[in-house]
Amino acid sequence: MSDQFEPVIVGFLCNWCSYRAADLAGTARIKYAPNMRPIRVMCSGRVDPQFVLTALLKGADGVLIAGCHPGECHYVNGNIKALRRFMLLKKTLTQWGIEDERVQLLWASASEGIFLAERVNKMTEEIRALGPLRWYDKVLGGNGAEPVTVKEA
Amino acid sequence: MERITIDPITRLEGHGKIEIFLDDKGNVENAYLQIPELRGFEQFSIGRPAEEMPRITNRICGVCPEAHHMAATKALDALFDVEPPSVVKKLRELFYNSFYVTDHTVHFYALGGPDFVLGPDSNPAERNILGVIHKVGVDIGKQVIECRKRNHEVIKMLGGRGIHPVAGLPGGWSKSMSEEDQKIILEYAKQNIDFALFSLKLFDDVVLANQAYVDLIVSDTFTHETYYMGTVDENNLSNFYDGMIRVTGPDGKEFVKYPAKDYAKHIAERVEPWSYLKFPYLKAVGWKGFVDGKDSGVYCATPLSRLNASDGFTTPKAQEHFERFYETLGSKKVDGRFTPVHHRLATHWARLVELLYSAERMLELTEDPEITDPNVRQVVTNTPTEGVGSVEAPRGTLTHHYKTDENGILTDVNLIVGTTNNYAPIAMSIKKAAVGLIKGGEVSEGLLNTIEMAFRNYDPCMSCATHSLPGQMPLEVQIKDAEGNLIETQSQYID
Amino acid sequence: MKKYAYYPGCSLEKIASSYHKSTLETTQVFDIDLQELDDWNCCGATTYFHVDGILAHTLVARNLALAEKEGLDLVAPCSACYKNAYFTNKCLQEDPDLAEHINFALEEDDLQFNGKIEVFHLIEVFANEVGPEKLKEKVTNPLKGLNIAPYYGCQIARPRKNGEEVENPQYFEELIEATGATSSYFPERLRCCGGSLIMTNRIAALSMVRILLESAEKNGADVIATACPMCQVNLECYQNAVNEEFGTSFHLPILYFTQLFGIALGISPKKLGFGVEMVSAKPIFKKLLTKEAN
Amino acid sequence: MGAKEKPKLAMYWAAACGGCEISVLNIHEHILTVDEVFDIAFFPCIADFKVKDVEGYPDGYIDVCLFNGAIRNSENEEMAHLLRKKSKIMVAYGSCAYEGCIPALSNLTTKEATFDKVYINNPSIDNPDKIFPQEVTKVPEGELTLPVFYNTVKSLDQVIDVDYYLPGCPPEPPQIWAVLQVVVGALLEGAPLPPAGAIIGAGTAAVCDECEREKSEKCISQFYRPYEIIPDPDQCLLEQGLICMGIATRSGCGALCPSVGIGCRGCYGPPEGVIDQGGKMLSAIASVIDAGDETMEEAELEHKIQEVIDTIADPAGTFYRFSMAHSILRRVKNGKGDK
Amino acid sequence: MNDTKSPPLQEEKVGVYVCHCGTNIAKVVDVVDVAKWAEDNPHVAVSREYKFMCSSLGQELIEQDIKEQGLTKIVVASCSPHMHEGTFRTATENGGLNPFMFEMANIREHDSWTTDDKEAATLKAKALVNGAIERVIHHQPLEQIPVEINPNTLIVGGGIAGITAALELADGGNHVYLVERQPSIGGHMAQLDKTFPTLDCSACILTPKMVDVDHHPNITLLTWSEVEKLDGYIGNFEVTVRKKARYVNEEHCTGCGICIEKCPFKVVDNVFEAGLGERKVIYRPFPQAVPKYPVIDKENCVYFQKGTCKACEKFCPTEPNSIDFEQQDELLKLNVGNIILATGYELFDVKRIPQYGYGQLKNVFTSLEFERMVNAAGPTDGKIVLRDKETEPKSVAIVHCVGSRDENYHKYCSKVCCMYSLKFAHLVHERIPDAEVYNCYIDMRTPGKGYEEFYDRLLKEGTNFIRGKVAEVTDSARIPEEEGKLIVQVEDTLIGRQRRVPVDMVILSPAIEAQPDSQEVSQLFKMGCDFDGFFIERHPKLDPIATMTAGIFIAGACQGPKDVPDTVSQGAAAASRVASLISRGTVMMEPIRASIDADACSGCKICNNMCPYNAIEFLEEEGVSMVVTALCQGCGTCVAACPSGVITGAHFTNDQLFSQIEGLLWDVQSLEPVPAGKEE
Repeated sequence: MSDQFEPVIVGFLCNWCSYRAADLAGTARIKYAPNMRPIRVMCSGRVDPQFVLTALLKGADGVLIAGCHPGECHYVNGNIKALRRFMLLKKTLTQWGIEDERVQLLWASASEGIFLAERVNKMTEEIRALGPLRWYDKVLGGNGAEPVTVKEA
Repeated sequence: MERITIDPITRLEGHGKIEIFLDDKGNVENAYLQIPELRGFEQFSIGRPAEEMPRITNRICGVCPEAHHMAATKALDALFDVEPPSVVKKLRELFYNSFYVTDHTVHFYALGGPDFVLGPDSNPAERNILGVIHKVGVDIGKQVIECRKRNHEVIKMLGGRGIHPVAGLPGGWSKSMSEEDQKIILEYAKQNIDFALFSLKLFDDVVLANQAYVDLIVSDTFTHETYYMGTVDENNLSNFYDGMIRVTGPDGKEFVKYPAKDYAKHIAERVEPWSYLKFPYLKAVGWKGFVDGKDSGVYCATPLSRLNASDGFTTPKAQEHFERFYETLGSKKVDGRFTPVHHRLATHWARLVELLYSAERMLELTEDPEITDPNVRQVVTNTPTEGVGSVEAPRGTLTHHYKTDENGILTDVNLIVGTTNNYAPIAMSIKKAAVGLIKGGEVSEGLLNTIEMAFRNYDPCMSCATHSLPGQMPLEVQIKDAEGNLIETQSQYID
Repeated sequence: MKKYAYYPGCSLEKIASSYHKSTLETTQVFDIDLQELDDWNCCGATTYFHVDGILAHTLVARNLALAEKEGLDLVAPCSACYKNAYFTNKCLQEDPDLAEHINFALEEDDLQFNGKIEVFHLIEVFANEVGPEKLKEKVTNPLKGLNIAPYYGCQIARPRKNGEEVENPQYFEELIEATGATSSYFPERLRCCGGSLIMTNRIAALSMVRILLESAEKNGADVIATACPMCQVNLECYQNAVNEEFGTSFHLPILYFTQLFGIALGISPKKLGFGVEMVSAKPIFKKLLTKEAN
Repeated sequence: MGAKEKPKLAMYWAAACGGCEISVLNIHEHILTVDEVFDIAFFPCIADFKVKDVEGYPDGYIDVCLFNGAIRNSENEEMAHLLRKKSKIMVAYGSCAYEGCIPALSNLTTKEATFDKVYINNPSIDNPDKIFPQEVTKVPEGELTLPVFYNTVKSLDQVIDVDYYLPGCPPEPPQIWAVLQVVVGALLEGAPLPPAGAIIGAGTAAVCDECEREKSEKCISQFYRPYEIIPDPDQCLLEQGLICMGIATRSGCGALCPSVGIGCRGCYGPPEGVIDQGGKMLSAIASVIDAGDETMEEAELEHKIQEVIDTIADPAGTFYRFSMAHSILRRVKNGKGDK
Repeated sequence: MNDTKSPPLQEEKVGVYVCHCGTNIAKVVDVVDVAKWAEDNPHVAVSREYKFMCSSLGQELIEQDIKEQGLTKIVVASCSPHMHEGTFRTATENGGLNPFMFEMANIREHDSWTTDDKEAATLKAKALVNGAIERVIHHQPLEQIPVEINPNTLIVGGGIAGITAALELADGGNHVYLVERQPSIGGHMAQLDKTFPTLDCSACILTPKMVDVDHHPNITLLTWSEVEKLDGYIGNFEVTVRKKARYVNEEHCTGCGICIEKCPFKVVDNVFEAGLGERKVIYRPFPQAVPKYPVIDKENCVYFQKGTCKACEKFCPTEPNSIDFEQQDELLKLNVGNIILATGYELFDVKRIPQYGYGQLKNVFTSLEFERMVNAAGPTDGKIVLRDKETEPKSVAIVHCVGSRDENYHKYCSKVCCMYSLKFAHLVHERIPDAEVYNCYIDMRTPGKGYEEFYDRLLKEGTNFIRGKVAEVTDSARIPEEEGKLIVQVEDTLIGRQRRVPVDMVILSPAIEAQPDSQEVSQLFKMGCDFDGFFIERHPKLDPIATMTAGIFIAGACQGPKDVPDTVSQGAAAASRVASLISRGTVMMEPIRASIDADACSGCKICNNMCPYNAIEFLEEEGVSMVVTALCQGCGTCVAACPSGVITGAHFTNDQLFSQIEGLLWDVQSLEPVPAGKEE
């Protein structure tokens, strides 16, 4: 890796479509940014906003949620619920001052390995352009998070 | 140069800090009262939905959340340009007066009273509510606790919660009063009146009957000739919930009377780099520093101020005691109005007169047949823009001012709260006390207690003032010699 | 009111003035404001691109840049103009280097291409902005009983746009039906009219024209509606030539769709530029009148 | 230090409103019992002890310290450290100490913005020279100092270790009394204390558990502001489109607000098993948005959902009304929160 | 911060195994480094790298370490869990641990195969491994859930796939419900004349099987019926079937056919005869139809429309009369353990390509029309004629790939067209020896037993092959020879020239399409279907028969274009899959299920309408919600929704996921500053 900033993206991939799409991308030897670190969930509907927030707190520069296309969800409509949560989360994160590009949702069917790879590349570049998030250092740090020493009586 | 620090900060509760500087002769050169905290409600309320303000701003102060809740709710009426149905106004005022009863009771017995009941120079460790109970008998203690209990019950009944009520809505009140509630409250109101009369009697017996106390009250140390502010109805009679804001001068003449929404035309706030708290003053007169008199914009907003600013009360018993108050303190009637009383310690008495008024007003309102009307809500459709709401908080005129976008999301918030009004007068009282009592570096024994009393009559609530602090104002005076070695420490508590 | 930058192109200035008139008349009815591009230049026509691509692109890009300056999407009634504009717009949007290269030239003129605007053919405006429903509402004089052959020509459908059924577009038919007329079956509707071949290989071009006329006539069309001055010329002006060449006897009016729509919308034929036809349009009016009569 | 010594009780406020003290007074006559059972070691509100005394105490001298108020400035933090040292059991008392409470809404904005609003951009201000309060000020007679105003409001457990949490803004008197009884039981009869880190004086389920309103499966197609509708008196408020945090808030208050027709705002903090109250709230509420289904085009789908979401005003300030300081991210990246 | 995270119960000893996968992983990821690095994790007791973890030796390695080192948790960093999760769970179990004490890190498909940047790949591998370690610590032992299998099977679709599957199962002694939408089973194959490449008569080989189905004691045949609702799960499905009214009483009807004979009204038969022929209003699709009972076409029946006629009733010889105008649709509830979908295909509507002129140019035919035409039992008694029903074509052009391999319609190859187009060519030669036949193809695709040979045979028979996609079919002649002919405009890419081929007849070979309602059907059966509408198989290579929904299998063209042999073998395969499940009696289901802590549930009813399988019940008296484990499919959307965090998703618990997130970010999370006083 060169000296340029390498974003770290946590990816929540649903077991049936997007995880398999990532598998396919691999099997097809499609080269794409190694910045996304996948976590397998059974359905994008399992992704609890708390996971996204935790990832951001713990140092991720971005979070990707990927599920089956609407109408193709293995669990009928888990992905629709994921979408609803995602959209409300976005509204909240905007108030948080967290840029849109940092948290993204995409639909990738098991056959869309290339598409997934492209999106990961795109997202990586977008976040690279934004620069690191690194919550502890850049947001909490320097905000009085540093301890004050106890004055001896 | 010697420097006296009345400074709880590095030690403790430190929600107020006094610095007294002496000149080479050891006389007071200057004294500063610093308020070292701020929570910034004005800023973090921006972006919130306006209708949430009654539930956000009551967290400014847990001592008088009802006041903020009410000011905020009234600001919403104005913001959404809705006229609450008369039953709603009555419910709110009833709720509010019940709160007045507890608040004044607590102050007199738990905080103010001890000085008089136990004597100014009694052992500080004894000088608290429990001390009072021991002195005048446990049944009074019980009565005080009872009084708090029943009125907090009323507050919960009407406001939804005992502390930090939630019932206020633009143009409405979330809960109507049931016939059962009415019966109970009726009973309580009567008890409150008895309790108020009893308290006034107690004041007579313990204070007025004691010449030493009376002298103390009228002594120059505790006298400031400032402007006075209070809310009055169309007949210039005192009202806590609603009315016009009236300011009278040191001479007792009406200086100005204006609706709350014009507050900014008349009041300005000054910033000093050494305190987080701002200093309001009368714009028309201007800021002349920490001095009293006709030419200084400094004004005062306390029970005493309200009496001075009004022509009396709407309820018979309270009115009776109102007149007695002025006659006793040697005030004359000049074209129909009593000349103002400037003795700060008289505030305690004024507070009891208000206690009686609140109790009477409660009864009036509860007896009103309309009070149980269930129609306490209305759907609001107007586009919100800007609104000011104000009430008389026990510690002074409280003003909330909101601006919103067309969706009712706050874009600007300004708050001028009770005690803030009195920041300058308090500072002055301190300096006056210090100057009067520190001579040639000699700190008289009475210093602390006097300063304490100079303070306490204002019943300053720094939580309100800083939108940050609880009522407690601890004071610790350290007397250091030229080398700064600690030679003596005394301390007292002031609410 | 929807506003577009209007690029008439050279033909509409003179030979296709009836197209020009009828266009302005009909669009007015639907509150569409066609604001003629100030100081527009040639579109490169059908040949320039094959002579010098870069220069051709530059030529077209200038028009696009002018429209961009107005902040308006560009509308061209001539299929050739449209195709060139659409083509260049797409190429430049997709090839920033090319765009940069050309912008360098445009700077001379204080112009810049940023690919901010869209390019439409006039008929697309009718198909999408207006649409059959709105058209139908405004029809005061339905073209009942008239069989109109919808002639798209070869350039509207190319290059392909995403999603659109290039091989089987239907919007022209739908619009025609909306005027109350019948859109007659016309399998050759996407076939080339011979275009500029008429200059270089006359016979080939004429035979192409013939195919169109034949097909239209065989399927009972009273008139062919065109959306392009070049097609119109080839089909109308060379009808006699075709007859001489192949011993046929075509006598088929060739009109701009805007002219036909205009009639349906109750606009006076004069305003629509009628009266300069080489193949008379009278039979059509007769047919309509007789229909009204009974 | 006789064997019969009573346990020592302390109560202190940091950046608080005093409501917690009042809540203690609101156990009414029981206050006398407290007075009997405990020696008050430090309780500014009702007794006269000084910090000097506290500093004088040996470490762990205080048996129970009820600490309320958030950590807003350096001085609050110093006091927290001191009392931690002197106390056996440290209780984060009330919402401020537990999770930041209303003052922590300040974490949606910045110190700079706050100063600007309070001291400059303000309708009644008179501050032509743009003076801000300074940590150190030179005055003719000498120097005056003020404590450091933090940019981020912190919960107590973010600066010291906390043994128990007593949620509520303020805690409800019956709950307080219950807790005091447990503590007394433990200190006097040696009854077992709850496990360290436990949340006491509250339930484990959500407020709905205590709420009388009738609940049915939730499908919400529009949200209303409290003044936009007059809710049905018996039906669940959330189902009627009024934001009510009850579903994502720990029980214990007795569902006071919903019972008077006002939506819960979550002052008791998240229920057991939830870290981020706001995050969970938005997850739940978004889950039951009744718009869009799998048969729709993606664009239409998003549009439909967006329409409903647009009717939710200020999610951050509402879902995190009390828990901002203790939420996962704790504060906003920049001042966007007030936009 | 994760104050809800329960610390691992006892001291965990994790074994980490990093696989080289030959060079697949090792050439990009520094596996040695990763394994070494993993040792530093306090929970890790053993960390090894090995050439092939999935090899028996690799697995033994794990088993040994568990036994000898007393490992409590296992992490294998290798390929995708979809590849080998099962393998390593077994190894873990053989070692004596619960199989779920295992977690996999996918450092091949998700890492080594996707980048050449060794450093980055190794870093990512570490992250993935660390995530897996932190996660596995919180794994709980789980037991697979056994489910009883109901031995009855539902087969949807009575084409050759469905028929084969039904017979296979029934012969094995299992009961089968065969549901067919049309009045008769047989499907498309029944419409065909000959089957390539052997050219044996389609009917001759199909009819016997149809009859077997009809008489089979183990088969309940439900024609003229459709599945309306599906509840339940593998082993215990409840299916609701609508049996449409036939207006003929099947109990009394003998199928003598007199009613059909006597019915005075004819309509064009667009279904079976592809519009070429006619049928009566009360009809049997074709003579050998199974079942033999006719059906009344209500829309066209004069009695139903006008109230008079009843000819069929009058002439019905049975006693009591078999015609029943009052008959109503019936709703049947069937309980089955497995389901096979064999819903077949539809043909592409060639009208969508107007330049081929179908519908406008009368002598343009579709392949199905031609099939019927050449069928001896068809409308022309097997004579190849133009629309006028008499003229024999002297020249025929067959257009391949109509709607297939075409960006504008279907990108895919329909697989069978080449072969049947060749078959057509042969049949033309056979019946009209002097006819010229042109096959216009893009590529000739003949992979299959005897297929290429058949192509070769056609070459010899003198068919003209033109390699090129037909641009248009028109009747506008340019030269006298073209007059009155259909001209096929095509670029012959082999000679690189545009050709205009004048012919008498054009046959279009349309693409094979999924059934128009396959979308709804896949919803109904809670399984996926791709953009083209074909059902998605569980794995494109390793399991083209099962679907993502346990207990539901697919066979035939509903999964993708297929010829008869492929279809038959898939039908049989599906049957055997079901049979093995039945004989096993129970299935083990992944224990990935949600559960609700009843004590902590507040009964807020957020979760209740989350579940697509209605697995969440609200218990009124307790005032709490409960998960019906058997119905739960483990998606976890209720877990994410529950605002008080009382729903746990087994094997995907918050603990596990929070820890994995933290673990994954080991290199970027700077630890929270520890305030003074906190450490003491």
